[in-house]
Order: sequence, then structure tokens, then C-alpha cells
Amino acid sequence: MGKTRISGLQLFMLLSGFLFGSTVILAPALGAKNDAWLAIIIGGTGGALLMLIYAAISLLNPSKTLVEILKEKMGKVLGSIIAVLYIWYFIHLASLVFRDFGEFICTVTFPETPMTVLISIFALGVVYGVNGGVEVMGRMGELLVPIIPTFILIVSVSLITVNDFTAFLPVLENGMGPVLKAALSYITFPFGETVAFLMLFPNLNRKEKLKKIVFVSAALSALISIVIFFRDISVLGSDLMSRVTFVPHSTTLLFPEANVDPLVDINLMIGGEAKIGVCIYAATKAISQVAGIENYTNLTRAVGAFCVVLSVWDFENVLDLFSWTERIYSYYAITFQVIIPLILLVLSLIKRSKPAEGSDADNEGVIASK
Amino acid sequence: MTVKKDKGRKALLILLLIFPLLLAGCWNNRPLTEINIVAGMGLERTEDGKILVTVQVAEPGAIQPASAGGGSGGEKSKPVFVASNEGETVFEALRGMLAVVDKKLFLSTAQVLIIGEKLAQEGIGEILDFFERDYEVSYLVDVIVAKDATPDELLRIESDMDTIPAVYIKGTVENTAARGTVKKTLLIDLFKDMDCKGRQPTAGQITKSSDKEVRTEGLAVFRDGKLAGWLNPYETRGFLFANNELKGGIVNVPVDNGKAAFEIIRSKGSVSVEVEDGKPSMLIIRVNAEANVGEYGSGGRLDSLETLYMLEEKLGEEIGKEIEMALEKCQKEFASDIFGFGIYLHKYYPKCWKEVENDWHNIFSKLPADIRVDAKIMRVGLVINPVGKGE
Amino acid sequence: MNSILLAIIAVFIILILYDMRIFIRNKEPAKVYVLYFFLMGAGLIVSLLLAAGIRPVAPSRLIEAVFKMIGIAK
Amino acid sequence: MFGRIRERYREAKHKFANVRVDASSYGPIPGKIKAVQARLDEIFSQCNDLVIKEISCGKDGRIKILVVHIEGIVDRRLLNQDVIHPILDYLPSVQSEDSSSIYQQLSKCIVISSDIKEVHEMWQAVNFIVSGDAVIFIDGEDRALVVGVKSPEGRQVEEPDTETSIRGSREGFVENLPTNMVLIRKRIKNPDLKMEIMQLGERTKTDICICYIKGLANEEIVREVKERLGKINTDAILDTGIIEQYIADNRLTLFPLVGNSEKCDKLAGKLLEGRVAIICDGTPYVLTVPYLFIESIQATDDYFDHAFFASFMRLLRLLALLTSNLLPALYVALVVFHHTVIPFKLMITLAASQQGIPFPPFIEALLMIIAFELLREAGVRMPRPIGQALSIVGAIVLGEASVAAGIASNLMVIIVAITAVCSFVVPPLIRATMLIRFVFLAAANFLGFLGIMVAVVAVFTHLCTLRSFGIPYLAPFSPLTAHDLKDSLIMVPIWAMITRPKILRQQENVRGVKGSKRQEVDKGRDSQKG
Repeated sequence: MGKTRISGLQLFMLLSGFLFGSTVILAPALGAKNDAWLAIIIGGTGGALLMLIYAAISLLNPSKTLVEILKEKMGKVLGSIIAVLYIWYFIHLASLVFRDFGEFICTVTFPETPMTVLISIFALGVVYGVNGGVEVMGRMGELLVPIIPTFILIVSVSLITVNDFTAFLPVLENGMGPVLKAALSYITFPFGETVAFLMLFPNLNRKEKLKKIVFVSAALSALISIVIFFRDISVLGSDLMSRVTFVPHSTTLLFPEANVDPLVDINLMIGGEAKIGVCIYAATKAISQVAGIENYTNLTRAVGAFCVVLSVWDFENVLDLFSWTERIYSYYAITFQVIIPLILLVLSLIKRSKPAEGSDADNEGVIASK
Repeated sequence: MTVKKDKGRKALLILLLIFPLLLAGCWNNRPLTEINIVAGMGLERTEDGKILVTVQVAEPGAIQPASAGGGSGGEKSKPVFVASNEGETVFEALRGMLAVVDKKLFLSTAQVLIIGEKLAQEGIGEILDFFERDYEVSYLVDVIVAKDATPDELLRIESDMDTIPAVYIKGTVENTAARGTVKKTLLIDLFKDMDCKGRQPTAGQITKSSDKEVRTEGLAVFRDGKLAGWLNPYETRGFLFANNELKGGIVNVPVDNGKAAFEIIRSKGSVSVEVEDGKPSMLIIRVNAEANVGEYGSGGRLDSLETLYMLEEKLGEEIGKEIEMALEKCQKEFASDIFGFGIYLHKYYPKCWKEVENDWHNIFSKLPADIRVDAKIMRVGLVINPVGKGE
Repeated sequence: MNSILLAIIAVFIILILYDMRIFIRNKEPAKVYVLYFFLMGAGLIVSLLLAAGIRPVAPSRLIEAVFKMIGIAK
Repeated sequence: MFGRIRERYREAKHKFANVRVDASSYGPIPGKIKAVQARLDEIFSQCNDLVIKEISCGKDGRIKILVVHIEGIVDRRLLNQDVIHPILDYLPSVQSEDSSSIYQQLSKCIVISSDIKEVHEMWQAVNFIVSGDAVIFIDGEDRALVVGVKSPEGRQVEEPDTETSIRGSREGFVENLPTNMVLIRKRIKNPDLKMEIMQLGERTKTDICICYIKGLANEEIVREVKERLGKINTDAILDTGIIEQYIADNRLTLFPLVGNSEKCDKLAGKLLEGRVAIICDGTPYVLTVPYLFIESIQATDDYFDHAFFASFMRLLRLLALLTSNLLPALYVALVVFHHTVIPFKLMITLAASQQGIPFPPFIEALLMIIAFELLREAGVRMPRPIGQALSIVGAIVLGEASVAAGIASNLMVIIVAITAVCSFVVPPLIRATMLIRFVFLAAANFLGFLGIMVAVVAVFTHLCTLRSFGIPYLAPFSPLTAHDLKDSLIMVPIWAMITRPKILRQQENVRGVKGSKRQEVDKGRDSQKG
């Protein structure tokens, strides 16, 4: 079975969909209140750098997934242990997104429907997509992800009449502290989460484009986040914005003459599907690579089912979810998103790997890109 | 291999497709025939401190004669019914109403939300929380405060003009908002200002003028979430001028031995605060208005530029007077900054705002004001000189 | 209560039967079965416990405890 | 936009200018009859409809004559009367060893026909052969005689019932395989048009013809087609519909992975794009592979019309496709779940129309749609004269009585009617739409817009997994082939469509010139495409 390939555009769309993922329901960097735009710029820069590190790791180890890199650089035993930790992280991440999704739908549209049912239905769709393989996921992304920024822009433009463009003032009322904190949380969510793509990068057909793809998609995501932020704050005002649960949703409620929250649902479906799909794919692929199973699709349903259960199990209620994400998630995530990848980068730089067999072309690409 | 895989995918797809069928129609599934379409809502405080919720419900079958089959039954029914119920909280009162009405109340279609005077005086903060929190409430409902009448009375009027009284009330609000004598206040505006120290919320005013008619003019001014008082229509217009929310309106100006009426076409207002030594020293209001001559009954000619400049000046003075009235009332009587001077301070002088934030009401009411209106007359209508003044 | 338990078991059984069919047809090695049943079993047990009203210690709590132990998080 | 395209067109033209000069690459007619035969075999390889008659004459039958023509497009009576008979009757009496004298005899007296030409170049001869004339080669002569025996007209073919067009040819295929082959040959007069005949079906021994243009069609796809056809293991092939089910990539999908057409011009267009056609004896429906999703919203007329108009029609067709799939589901989701989305005035209208209806909207929609599908099916099966009566019954039952009886709301009747009309706009997908509509409806009743979205994403995922002979089904959108978007939802004018669909991966990508190098160049630019 030859390696399935995805084109640069497909990877770009998947990455962007992943980054939009939950940010379409939970506006990022809100901890910085009026200065969130600053936090987004700082965090976006940091996030782009972080993603470039991932790209560099992948380029230094052509045609190797995260698990293979770990095993090669850290030794079989330690590498496998860390790989298992990563598997856990991917599964947990998928379940967190599931939970965000479920809580959102249950709050704004279907308060009487059990969240488990909603999540399960959603999971069915995701697993079906993941089972199709990277190619199908890539094509889905290519087809559907452009819808997200389109809708965001439509809503933003329509709300322009009710905007108060100076609402984001004053700048830096509370100093840089909250801004940096928010920027940090913005790096870990969503940028750092793209560490899951280390399982996907080897499937890219033209390696030399990887850095560009990664950078542009990070920049696009930050840009869209800024647009969303300015839209939200100028429509809602900073006082109200700091109180509402799902900021983008509350903003769309103000769409003149019509209620467009189904549009948010659509964005959610697409972004959520991209994000969870990639997480589940990464987890399943990692499991099968650690265990040495050839066909990863055997395990997708099991992993999907476990993610659903985990998402319900993990938190008691919506506030539990939010407070945990706020207090613990950053530390938890930094381990996987920054520390281990940095170690890997250093190790990869120290001992350049010999190219995996049959990947001369990839290797040339790496050399060319340097 | 591929065929097997395809079969697997197909089976999963079929599973996915059949699953919904099995569970068809549960949970939030509610046909339109099983809900009561709320057209208007009213909130009032009862004597014993409870909350009285009144809803006006539209009966679609009576408004639009139903399809041929169902027509015979719905001949005599009234287009709306009004029900009210009291409870400790808004939510309780609303849900308790289900004991009276036949179907679940659906709030998102509400056209107006009328708040009773008594309730407003005691504070609307905690009441509004329900509307903020509930997922079915539209944030774009018109909010008006009832004066000299209870919301219950207002919702029970039978209007000749529209089959649904709430729609009629909403219509009057739109009209007067276009005339500049009432501020069209949406629920979201209240939410925004409620929490904001730099600007106090305001809402339109509604009174009952006869058994079948209402009158929406004037403005309810809040202070710390409580009704502080009312602005009359002219003051309201002054406030709107300053706040850059005026959509249009007629301003009368005494000229020589008669009156002239000007129609405001465009108006741009801004408020700001002058800060000296880190302390706010002066409230500044700037208005640029463009107007057309709508009526000219002074008996003089109109074809000289000097007259026009003179009229412009007088129009400016008149508008300035209205603004001054509004500002003075807010400063002296209510001590409530409805203009948003505080927001301006907060945005551009955050340090200064930090100091005055907690005592803003007092500081605001003592500050001198500088009001400058620049009015321009653009056109004079189809004739230039009035009757009998031609050559 | 009971119906929820039954529904959960039914869903899991359907999933497992469906996958077993594929596994047997493709003659998958034993480790596939082991991993599969590990994940599915964990999911099933936890969801049954949840449905029965017992909430096992959530992984997020454990993670929180670990970070508190290290002394990073408050 | 067009400026750039025109520029590229000029470039492409320039690129292939040298090819045009080199038009006579077949060389002159060789003097030896063996060489002639070899050349013909090479040029017409895999063309099973080429007929080469060998006649011996001259002294002791030493001189060989080749009479070459293509079966079907020549008038056989004329051929026999004008060519074969004279040769057989008179030539034995000519006892000459000189080939030129035989040539003289042939051209001057023997051949009765008035339409005789002399050619010296091989490519000229080939052109006459493929356009339906007979060519006579004589051993030892480096020239050939062309006798005009074109069949005056094709067989009586009729306009196809299933695919009508406002503009364009009204010729449709018939049941007879040779006729169909001729119909194609008449449109593409080129030896590169290959027609390979094979027999399928243990008992029926049905003739199947695989038709493609060498050099345009992807060799891999041709091979794949042959392989899949070879794998068919059945004793009866009665229609291309049976073949279609055997050779489709995914045998369970609702979406068509093999195209079919009854129209000659459409098929010719597909062949010229590089597709492979499969003709089966006994059915007028010809299969084309690979078949992509986008083809279902393309119509033959589009290419004959103004590009703006055609683009608009395509967008309209896409809209109709979406509407016919989603409209009932959206309506149900709206009235059952998403009341917050409905404006107040519309809410009153909707609620009023719902009043007194005994069923929930889902059941109501289901009933109406099933009633409509029944009517449609009955209309197809019914003898045509009765159809009139049926439509009256349908109109009254569906349109009026059900509303009057309070079974269905008048809005629902409108919804179902719009759905029905829209479903007819995209004929290739009628069957898929019919079933998927129910899925969307059920999903809408279960979870409202969210359910619809889940179902839509699932269907999209399914479409993404599909391939038709190795080509991704949703191409050129996904994977995005910017190159091929020119003929997708938005169509650029035909003169700007310089290249063929890239996704089909032919060797020769630029339209025009090279493929028809032996014809007059300007005429050769195949503006006709289906």
C-alpha cells in the first residue's frame, strides 16, 4: 500500500480548519479583555513560530511521523512511552473539543437533548471521515473549510452598521500582564494543538512548501481571530463581552432582521469535524504505529467511542470545563506542545537522520528548502 | 480489499442514516402548532413585591384565515389573547403561566417588551438577567417603559390599526424614533449599558392615550439600573442630537413674527470631555446638522443668503437649547450620565477615569458644559418665497 | 435509568459486532483485538458507571493533581 | 480575464505551429502493396471496422489491388456496383503486367463512378477512407484511386427522448451497434478514433465496443476499462446498464460513477475530452468513463451557447440540485426546531398554514413526497395516452384535494412542488436525490439544522471517498484542479478552453491542431464537445 498523499492546498485547508475549530465558538484570548487584539497578535506570532518548529521537525525527519521520530531520537522504550503520552493527549484533545461542541449546542439550540446523543451523532460523522483516510480528510477540508471564513466575513460585514469602532479603547488599561497571559493561552489553544499534525505532515506531497503552508495558515487564523474580536467587541461592548458564555454566538444574535445562528452551527460542524478528525486520526495512527498494526482504520471506531465517553466523563458541568481549561490546560498543553517538540528539534539537529528508504525525492526537497 | 472497504463505509453510512430515523422526533422537536406565539410582553411589580408578567399571544388562525379546510372553525376567534401571571421571578411567572394557557410560550417573536413604571423605579437589573440568559429570547426586542399605565393595560388595548396590538405599538415606536422624539431601545442596548459605569441606560416611554391608542414619546432615564425620571419629547431630541442617534425630525424655530419648521436630514453629534490636570473640567457636545426648510410661516422672503444664514444660526440655537435642557435635567435632576461622557473618559483618559469612576455621578452633575451646534440649511423645498411674497 | 444502560450496551454491542466482522474477514493479528477491546472495554465500563450514577475520578482531575503535586499550578 | 486566456491561447497555437507544417507525417504512398497494407494496419490499428479487400488481377493474377473502406459509412450497393463488380468483371480480361496500365484502365474505363480522384499522399488517402470513400491501391503504383461511395445519409436515427436539447444535433444512437459506430465515426473522422469490439456474456455473446481516441484518452484508463470488462462474469448482457453496475468503482453508492448518453454529439465531445466510451449492441445508451460529479450539471447545449448564459444555467442547476435535496428538510427543521430563526410575520403565516393539519410536518412531508414519487413512477410506466389522465389526477389530488381535506398544508404542497421541479433539472442525479432527500428529511426531524449539517457532511465525505476509474469524483473542486475550473460551475467561452480537462491526464492537453493535424487546421479545432 503506497503512502497516501495530500496536496499543499489540502493540508493548508485542514490546518486552517483545525485552527478555526473551536475558536468559532470560543473567542480566543478573552482574558485580555479590550487588549485581546494585542494578545492575538503576540500569541499569533508565537503560535506561528511554534508551528514552524513542528514543520522544522518534520522536515528534519522526512517521511516520518511523530511516533517514528520519537522512537528514533529517544530510543525505543522512552520514545514509545512518550508516544503513548501523546496518544493520550490527542484523545483527550478530541474529547475536549467534543465537549465544547456538545456544551455549545446544548446551551444555544437544543437544551432538552442529551449532550451524549449530540456528541455521538457528531462522532459518527467524524469517524466516517477519518476512516476514508488522509486523502478524504484533505478533500473534505478543501471543499468545506473555505465556508468558515466566508460566513465569518458575511456576519462581520452585516453587523458593520451597529458597530462602535472605538470600543476596543483604551489600550493597555491593565498593563501587559493580562495580555501576555492571554497570548500564552492563545498559543496553546489553538496553535500548539497543531502538534497533532506531526502525524500528518509526512503525507504532504511537496515538502518544500510545508513551512509556507504552516506560516500562512497561522497568519490567516490570527487574522480571522482579530476580525472576530473587533466585530464582537464593537457589537457587544467590552462589558457585555466579558460576561457572555459563547461570544461569537451572542454576536450573531444581533444580526439585523434575521437570526443566523445556524451559520455558526455550520462553522462549528466543519471546524469541529476538521479538528476532531485530525486528533482522532493522529491518535489512531499513533496507536497503530506504536503497536505495529498495519491498518489504522481498524481502531478508529474504538478510539472515537472512547473519545465520546471521555468527553462526557471528564467534566461535571460547563463551568468545570471552563475553569479547568483556564487553570490547568496551559501547563498541561505546554508539555506536549512546546517542551517535547523543542527537545525533539534539538535532537534532530544534533543527529541528522538518514533518510527513510525510498524517499530520496523528499530529502531533496528538504535540502532545497534550506 | 477496496470493495470490502467500500462495503464497510457504506454500512456505516447506512447506520448513520437509519439512526436518526429510529429516534425520529424526540427532545426539542416542537411543531409550530404546539407553541403560543408571543407578540408582546409586559413586566410589572405587584403591590406585594412579586413580578407580574403579561404576554400577548397571537392566534395565527384568526389573523390569517387558515387553509380552506380549517377555515370554518376559526371565524369568530380574536386575533390575540392576553394572559398574565405573577411569580417571585420572571422565569417562574412565565412558566407558571402554562397553568393558564394551552401551549408553551415562545418568546423569540416578541415585538415589544414593556416595563412597568413601578418595576423600573425599583430596578431592572435582576429582571433583565433572565432575558440575557434564555436562549430563546431575541436580543433585538424593543424595550419601552410605561408611564402612568401598567404594561398589562397597554397590552390589553384593542387597536383598530393593526390586528395585533404589539405590532401596532412597535410601529409607533419606529415612527417616533424616526421623528426623533423617542429612542428606539433594544434589549441588547440595555444589557450593554446596564453594566457600564460610563453611560446610564435609557429607554423609550409609552403612555396610554385612549382605550384604543397609545402614545410613545419621551425617554425614561435610568440611574444605577433604577428609573430616575423622564425626559419630554424635546429633551429627548436634544439627547439624541448629542448622542448621534437622531434619524430625523422637525425643529420649529421662531422667526420674526411667525415660525419656521425645519426638517433635519442629517445630524452628526459627538460628546467628549475636556481634561485639565488629570481632572475632567468641561463636557463638550458638538453637533453638525443639515436641514431643509419644511415650512416657512414668518411672512418674510427667503431668497436672500443673509436670511438663510440667519435661519441657520437660529436653528443651531434652537437645537442647542434642546440639548442644554436635556443635559441640565440629567445633571441637576437625575445625576445620570446618559450621554456616555464616562465612556469617552474611559476610552481616552483611562487614568483619569480610574479616579473619577466611582464618583462619576456627582462629578458629572457638577461639570460645566460647552455645547456647539453647527446647523446648515441645504434646500428650501419646491417654492422659494412664501405666498404673496413673490415679485 | 435501566433503559439508558441498555441503550449504551446496545450501541457498544453493535459497534463491536460490526468491527469483529471486519477483523475476522481481514484476519487481523491478536494485538488489534487486544487494543480494540482495551479501548472499547474502557469506554463501556466508564459509560456504564456514569449511567449508574457513579463518576470515576476524571482524568482531568488526575492531571490537575499531578500539576499541583509538581507545584506548577495553583 | 479573457485577455489572459486569449494570450495563452496564442501561445499554445504558436507552440503547435510546427506540428501543422508537419502534417503529412504518413509520407507518400509506398509503391509496394505490402508496404501499403502494413501502413494501413499501423494507422488503423484497433479499428475493427476497417475493411481491406484484396483482389488479384493482371497476368496470372500477379498484380494485387487493395480496396479499402470503412464498414458502415460507405454505401455498400454503390461500392459493389461501381467498384467491386467492374473490377471483378473487367480486370481478368486485362492481361497486362504493367501496373500503370492497370491503373489507367481502372481510372478511365472500369470504374463507372463519376466521382474519382487521384491521391499521392498517404494522409490524403487515410482522410478519404475515414470520411467514407473507398480507396483503391494498386501494387507498384505510388498513387491511389479514390472512389466516392459515401453513403448518402446515415440510417434513420431519431432524436433521443431522454435527452433533448434546444440547440445542437438531434441525432441519437440506435440499438444497432454498427450504426452507432458509424454515427461516431461520422463525427470524428480520424484514424486515431479506435473502436475495439469484444464479446461479453456467456450466453448472449453481446458485442461490446470500446471506443476512444488514441492520444487523447489516458492509456491507463483504457487498460482499466478493458480489464474490468474482461472481469465481468455473467451469461447475459442486455444493456449498458448491466455493464455499468459491473464496472463501477463503488458498487453500492447512489451516485452515478459511469455516465451514459443517447446523443451522438455529446458522446463525441466526451471522447474528445479524453474519455472512453463503451457501446453495447442492443441499446442506444452509450457509457462514458470516467464520470465525474460535475458532468451531471453540464449539458451539451452549454457549449453551443454564450458562456455567460451557460454559466448562469449551471449555477441554476446546482441551486436546483441543492434545493431538491434540502428544501423539504430545511422546511421541516424550520417549523419543528428553529422557531427563533423565523421572523414574526412569517411565523404567523407558517403557523396559520399548519393549523388543523393532523400530522406533524415530518410525516406530512413524507406523505407528500411519496405521493409525488408514485405519480412520477406511474407517469413513466403508463402508456402515453393515459399520462394525461394521470397528470390531472395528480394535480387535483396533490394540489387541491389534500389541502382542502386538511391532510397537507398548502405551504407543504408548494415545497414539494418546488422540490419536484428542481429534481428534474439535473436528470443524472434524480435517483440519488430521491433517496438522499429522505435521509436529509429524517435528519432534519431528528436534530434540525444540526442534523441536516451532519447528514450533509456525511454525504460530502461519501462523495470525497468516491472515485471513477481512479479519478476523484468531486474533481475539479476537490482535489482542486484550478486548471479545470474553466469548465465547471463557471464556463469560459469555448474559444478560451484551450486545454482539455487535466484531471483525465491525457498525453496531449491542448485542444485543436495536433489531434487533427491532417485536416485543414481551422476546421479541425473541435469546437464541438459534449
